[in-house]
Amino acid sequence: MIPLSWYLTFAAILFCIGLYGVLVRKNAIAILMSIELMLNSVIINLISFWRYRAPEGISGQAFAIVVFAVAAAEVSVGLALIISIYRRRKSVVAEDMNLMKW
Amino acid sequence: MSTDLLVWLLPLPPLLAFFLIILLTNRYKAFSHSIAIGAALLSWLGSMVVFFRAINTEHLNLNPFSSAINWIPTGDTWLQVGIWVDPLTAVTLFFVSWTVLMIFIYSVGYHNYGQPQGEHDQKGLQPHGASIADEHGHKHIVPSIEPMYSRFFAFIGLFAFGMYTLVVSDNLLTLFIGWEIMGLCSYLLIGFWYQKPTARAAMIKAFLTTRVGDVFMLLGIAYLYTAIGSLSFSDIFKPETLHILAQTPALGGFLGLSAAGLIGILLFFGTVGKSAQWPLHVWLPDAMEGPTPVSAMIHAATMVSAGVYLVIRMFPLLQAGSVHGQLTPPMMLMTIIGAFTAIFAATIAIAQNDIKRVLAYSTISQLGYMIAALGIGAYVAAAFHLVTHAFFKALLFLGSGSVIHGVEHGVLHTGENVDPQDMFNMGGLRKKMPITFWTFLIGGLALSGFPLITAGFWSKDEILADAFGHGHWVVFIILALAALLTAFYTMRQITLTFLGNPRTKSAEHAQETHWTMTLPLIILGVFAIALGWSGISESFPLIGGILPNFVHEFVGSTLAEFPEALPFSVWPLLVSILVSLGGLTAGWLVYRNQKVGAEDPLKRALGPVYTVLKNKYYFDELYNIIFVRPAYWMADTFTNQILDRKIIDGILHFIARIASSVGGILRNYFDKPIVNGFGDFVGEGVKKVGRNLKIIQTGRVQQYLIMALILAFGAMFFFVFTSLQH
Amino acid sequence: MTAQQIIFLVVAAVTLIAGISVVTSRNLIHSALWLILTLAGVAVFYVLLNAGFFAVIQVVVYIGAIAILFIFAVMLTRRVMQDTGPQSNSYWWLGALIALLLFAGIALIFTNWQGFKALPPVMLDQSGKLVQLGLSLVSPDKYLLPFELASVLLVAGMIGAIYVAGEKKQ
Amino acid sequence: MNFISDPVAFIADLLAKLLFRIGLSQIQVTVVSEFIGAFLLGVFGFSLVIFTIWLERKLYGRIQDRIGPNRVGPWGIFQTFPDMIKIFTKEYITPVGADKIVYNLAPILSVSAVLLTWAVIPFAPTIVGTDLNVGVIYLMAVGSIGALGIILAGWSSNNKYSLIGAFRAVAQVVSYEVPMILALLIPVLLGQSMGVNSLVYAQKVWFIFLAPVAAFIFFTSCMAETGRAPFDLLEAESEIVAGYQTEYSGLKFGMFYVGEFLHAFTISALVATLFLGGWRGPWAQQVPILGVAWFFMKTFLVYFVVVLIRISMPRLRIDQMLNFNWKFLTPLALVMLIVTAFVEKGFLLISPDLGLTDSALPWVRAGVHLFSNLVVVLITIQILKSHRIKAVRVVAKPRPVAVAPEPPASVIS
Repeated sequence: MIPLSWYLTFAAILFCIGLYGVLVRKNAIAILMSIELMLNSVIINLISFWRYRAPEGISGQAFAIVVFAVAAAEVSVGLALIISIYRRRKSVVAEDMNLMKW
Repeated sequence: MSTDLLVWLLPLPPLLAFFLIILLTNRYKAFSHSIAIGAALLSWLGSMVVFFRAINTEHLNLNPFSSAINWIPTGDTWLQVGIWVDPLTAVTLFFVSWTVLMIFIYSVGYHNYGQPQGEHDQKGLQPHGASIADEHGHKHIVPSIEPMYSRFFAFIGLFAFGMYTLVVSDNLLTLFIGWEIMGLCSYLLIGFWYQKPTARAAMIKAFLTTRVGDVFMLLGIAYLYTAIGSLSFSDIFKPETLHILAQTPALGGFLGLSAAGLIGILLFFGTVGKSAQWPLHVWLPDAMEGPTPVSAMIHAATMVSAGVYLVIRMFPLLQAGSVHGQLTPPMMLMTIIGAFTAIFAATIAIAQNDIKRVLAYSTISQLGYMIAALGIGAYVAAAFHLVTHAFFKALLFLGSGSVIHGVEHGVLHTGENVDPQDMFNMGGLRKKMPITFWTFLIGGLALSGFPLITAGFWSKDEILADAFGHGHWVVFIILALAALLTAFYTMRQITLTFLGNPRTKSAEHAQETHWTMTLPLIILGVFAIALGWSGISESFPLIGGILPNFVHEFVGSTLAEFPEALPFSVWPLLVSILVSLGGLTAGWLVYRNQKVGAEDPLKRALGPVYTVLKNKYYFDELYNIIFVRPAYWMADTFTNQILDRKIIDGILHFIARIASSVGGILRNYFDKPIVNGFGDFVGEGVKKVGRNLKIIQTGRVQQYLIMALILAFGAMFFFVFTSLQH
Repeated sequence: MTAQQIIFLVVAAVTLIAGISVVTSRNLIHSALWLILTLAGVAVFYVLLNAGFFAVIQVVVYIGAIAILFIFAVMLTRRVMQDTGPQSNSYWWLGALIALLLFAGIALIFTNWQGFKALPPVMLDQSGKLVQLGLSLVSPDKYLLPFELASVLLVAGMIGAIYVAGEKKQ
Repeated sequence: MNFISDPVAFIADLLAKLLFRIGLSQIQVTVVSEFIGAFLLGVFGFSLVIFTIWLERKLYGRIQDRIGPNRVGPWGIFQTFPDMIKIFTKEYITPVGADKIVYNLAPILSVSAVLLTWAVIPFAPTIVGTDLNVGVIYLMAVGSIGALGIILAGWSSNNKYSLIGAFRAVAQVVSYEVPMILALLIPVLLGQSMGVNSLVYAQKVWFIFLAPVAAFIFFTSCMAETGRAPFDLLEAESEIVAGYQTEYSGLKFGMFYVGEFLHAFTISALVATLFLGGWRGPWAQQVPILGVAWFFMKTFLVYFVVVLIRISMPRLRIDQMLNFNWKFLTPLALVMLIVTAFVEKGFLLISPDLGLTDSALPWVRAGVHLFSNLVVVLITIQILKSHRIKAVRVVAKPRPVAVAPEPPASVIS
C-alpha cells in the first residue's frame, strides 16, 4: 500500500519544479506552463488528502473540480493576454513586459 | 380727580409739549407755540387747583398730599419715588406756575411772531429784520421772526418740566433729576443763538460752573443715602433720624463737623453753584447772552430760586443739632456767604451799563439776601422773600426785554449802529413805552423795597427785622447797606432808561411792544404789589391786624416746631424805610440830566474803584488764570504732549522696536536654520530614500515573485523554527 | 513492493523527468509536449488514488483543451523566440535555490506532521462515489455556490479572452 | 461456464490455468492475461481496417456505377494487402527542419487514440475491454488525444500546407467536440449512467427512438471528428495537398491512413452502441455470441451510411463548417439536453399515477421523448425558414438599374 507521504513528496517536488520554472523561464508561455504544473501538484495533494483523510466524504473531490475550472479559466485568460501583448509588442519575453502601459 | 393723581400729572404737559414740538411740529411755528402755551396753561391750572386745595386742608404738613411708587429695586427694599405737597411746595408751585405761564406768553411776542422771515437770517443768530415795501413803495426794515422759533418753545417746555418735577418730588433723587434737567435747559437756552461765539462760551461756562456745585450736591446726597438708607423727605425729617445725623460725627471727623453738618454744607455748595452765590456766581451775568425770556425764567424766577428752594426744603437738616437758636456750622457758612454775596453783587451792579447785567447782579444779591436770611434762621422771611422776589424780578427782566425790543425797533427803523441793550443809548422812553415804564417802575420800587405798598418792602423788612431781632448786628448792617445800593442802582436804571430825554435817535423811535409782551408785565405788576399784603406781621402798628399774616401761618407750619412771631421793633422798620427812600432819591439826583455821550457820573466819583466794579472785581480773569488756563495746560501740554506722546507712545515704540528685533533674531537664528532646515532635510531625505528604493521596481514580474518568496520563506522558517522549539 | 508501488514509482519518475524537461527544454513545443506527458502521469496518479473520474477529467480538460491551447499559443508566437538563446533568465540559480528552499521547508513541515505516514484506509463501495459527487455539486446545501461561481468564472474567462485576444474591429 | 455462454471468460480461464502451470505468481498471471487481451483487441482493430478499406472501395465503385477492385482475389477482397505491402516498402522521407521527435510521435498518437476507444466498446454482454463507469467521458478524452496527434503532425513537418491543414484540423476537431459531448450527455441522461455497457443494458427501447435529434447531432459531429466526407478539410487534396499528412510517407502515412479508416469504423460502432442498442437483439442475453453478431450488423449499417455520405456530399468551406457547428449544432444540442432533462423529470413525476404496467412503461416513455424531439425539430425548421426569408429579403433588395451616361452636348449637335 502506498503511504500518503509518497504522494505528498511527489506533489512537493512537482510544485518546486513548477516554481523554478515560473521564476526562471524567459518565455511567458513557459511561465504559464510551469503554473499549470504547480496547479496539478495542488490537485494531486487535494485528491490524495481526500483519499487518505476523508474518503467517505466528497468535499475533496468537489474542491478539486473547482480548482480544475479555475485552472482552465486562468490559462485561457493568461494566453489571451500574452497573445494580445505579443500582437502589440511583438515579444513574449517576460522581461520585456516591464511597463504598465505602452 | 384726586389731588395725588393731579400732582403726578403736573410735570407731564410741558414734557409732552417738548416731544411734540421736537418730533412733529418743528416746522409749524404757530402750531408749536400754541402747544407750548397750552401745556403751560394746563400745568398752571393744575397747580392753582392743588394750591387752593392745599390752603383749604388743615395741618397740611402733617398729612401732605403724597404718594410713592417703587422705582429701583435695591436688594430686598425698593428705592421709592413719588410726589410730596406741603405748604412750602404749594407756595413754590404757586409762583412757579404763574411765572412760567407769563414767560411762555411773553416769548411769543419777544420772538416777533407774525413778522416776515428775514432774508439773510441764519439759524443760530439773532434775527436782523426784514425789508418790506409798504403800500406806497418805499422800503422799511421791520423786525423779522426768529428762525428757530419752535425750538425755543420746546426747550422752555423741557425746562418747565424740570422745574415742576423738582418742586413736586418727595425725595432728593428726583429733585436732583429736575435740577439736572434745568441745568441742561439753561445750557441749551443760553446758547440758543449758537452762532454767536460769546453765547457759546457763556453756555459752556454756565454749565461747567453749575456742574461744580452739582458734584458737591451729589456727594451730599450719596453721603445722606449711605447714612440713612433713604432719600425721601418723610424719612429724613423724622426727628430721630435728624438726631442721629446730628450726633454721628462726619466720616473721618472732617473739621469736627457732624454728619448733618457735612451733608448740609455739601448740599449748600449745590445751591451756591445753582443760585450763583459768591464763588460760583461768574456764570449768571454771562448767561444774559440768551434771549430775555430765558434770562427772566432761568435767572430770575425758577432756576436760581430752585437752589434757594433746596436749602429751604433741607432747613431742618441744616438746623439739626443747633441748641436753642445757636447757628450750626452750615448755617454759619450760609450767613457769611449770603451776606457777602449780597453786598458784593450790589457793588458790581451799580457800575454796569447793560440793562440785563444790572438785573443779573441784582438777582445774585437778592439770592444772597435769602441765603443770609436762612443762615440766621429766618425761615419764613426767606421763603416769603423768595416768592416776592420771583415775581418782581421776572417783571423787571421782562420789562427790560420789552425795552430792548422797543429800542431794537428804533435801531432797525433808523439803521443807526447802536447797542440796544446799553442804558446810556436810551432815555426818555417814558413817553414812547408808557405800559412798560409803569410796570418797570412798580418792579423797580418792589426790588428796592418802597415802603408799605410794594411786596419787596414787606419781605425784605421781615428779613431785616429777623436779623435785628435775633441780634445778628453785622448781618443787619451788611444787608441794610446792600438794600441801600439796591435802591440806588434800581433808580439809576429807571432814570437812565425812562426819565430824561432820549439820548439817541433810535431811542426816539422806540415803540411800545406788542400786547403779548405787555400783558404779562401788567399781571406780574399786580402780583409785585398785592403779594406783600399777605405777609404783614400782626404786631405791625396801624395796619398790622387787618389782613392775617397768611404767609407766617401757612409756610411756617411746614417746620416741625412752629416759629414764633417776633415782637415788633421800630428800629429795623425805620432803617429799611430810610435806606430805600435814600437810595432812590440819590439815584434820581445823580442821573436825572444825563447828556448824550456823557460819562457815568459815578466814574468821576469812584475813580479807580469804578473800573474795578465795572470789571466785576476781575473774577472772570482770576478764574481764567486759576482754572481755565491750568485746565488747558493740563489738557494740551501735560496729557497730550508729555503723557500721551512722550510716555505712552514712547513705551509703545520701545515695545515695537524690541518686538521687531526679537522677531529678527528668531527669524535668523531659529526659523531659517532649524525649522526650514528640518523641512528641507525631510524633503531631501525622502528624495534620497526614493532614489534608492527605485531600483527595486524593475518591472520584471519574476523578480518581484522572487523577492516575495524570499520574504515568505523567511517568515515560514522563522515560525517553523519557533514552533519547533517548544 | 506491491504492483501498485512499482507502478507509482515508475510513473512518478517519468512524470518528474517530464516536469524537469518542461522547465528546462529549449524548444517550446517540446516543453509543451513534456507538459502533456506530465499531465498524463498525473492522470495515472488519480487512477492510483481510486479517483477514476478525475483521471478522465484531467485528460479531457488538461490534455484535450489546455495543452492544445498552449501549443496554439506557441504556434502563434513562434516567430519571435526562434528557440534562440538560453530559455531561462540570468538569475536561474536564485530560482533553483528558492525551489530547493521551498522543498526543504515543506519537507520539514511534513516530517513534523504526524499524519505523514498514514496508510490509505480501506475503500468501501466505489460505485456511489460519482453520483454522490454529482449531487453534491448541484445541491444547494453542499457545493452549489462554488460550482456556480466556477461556471461564472469560466464564462468571464472566456469572454475576457475573446475580448482581449480578439481582433479589434475598427 | 461453458463455451457458448461466455467464450471469452472460458478462454481466459484456460489461459490462466496454463500460466499457473508454468509457475507464474498470481499477479504476473493477471498482468500477462490483461496484456494478451489488450493485444488481441488491437490486432482485431487493425484487421477490421483491412476489411473496411476493401468494403469502402467496393461501395465507392458501386455508387459511382463502376465495379471497384475485383482483380486481387475473388471480388478483390485481397486488394488491401498489396496496398499495405506497397506502403511498407515506401522510403521514410523526413523533411529538412522538421522537428524529428514530434514528427515521428504524431502518427503514433493519432492511431493509438482510435485504438484506445475500442477498449470501452462492448461487443457482447460479457465481451468488453474494461467496463469503466466513466466510459463516455473516456471516449471524449481519447478523442481529444487524436486532435493532438493531428496538430503535432501538421506543426512538425515544417510545411506551410501541413501547418494550415493542422490549424484547420484543430479548429474543426476541437470545436466539434463541444456538440459531441452535449449529444453524448443525452443518452447518459436517459440511461442514468456513464458506463457504456450499462447504457446498452438501459436501451430496452433503442435511444434512437427516444432521442433521434441527439443521434443526428452525435453522428454529424463524429463525422467531423474523423475529418471525413463533407468535413474532410483536414486533407483536402484539391486545396492543401494532403493537409497535415503531406510530408509523411511510407509506414507513417500508412499509420495515418489506417487511423483514419479505423476512426470512421469506430464512430459507427459508437453510434451503434449508444443509439442502436449495441449488442441488444433477440436472445442476446442468453447467448453472448449473438450479441456480437447484432453489434456488427448495426455497426456495418451505420458504416454504410457514413460511406454513403462521404461519397455524395461536397466539401464544406471552413467558415460554413464552423458556423454550422457553433450556430446550429451546439445551440440545438443544448436545447435538446434541457428539453430531455425536463421531459425526463416530468415523466418520472407523472409515471407512478399513470398506472402503467412495467412492460409498457419504457414504450410510453419513448413515445413522450419522441414527441418532444419532434416538437423541437419543427420549431427549429420554423426558425430556419424565417431566418432564410430574412436573409433572402436582404438579398432581394433591388439592385440599382445601370443608366447610360448622358453624352456631352457637343456630340449631340
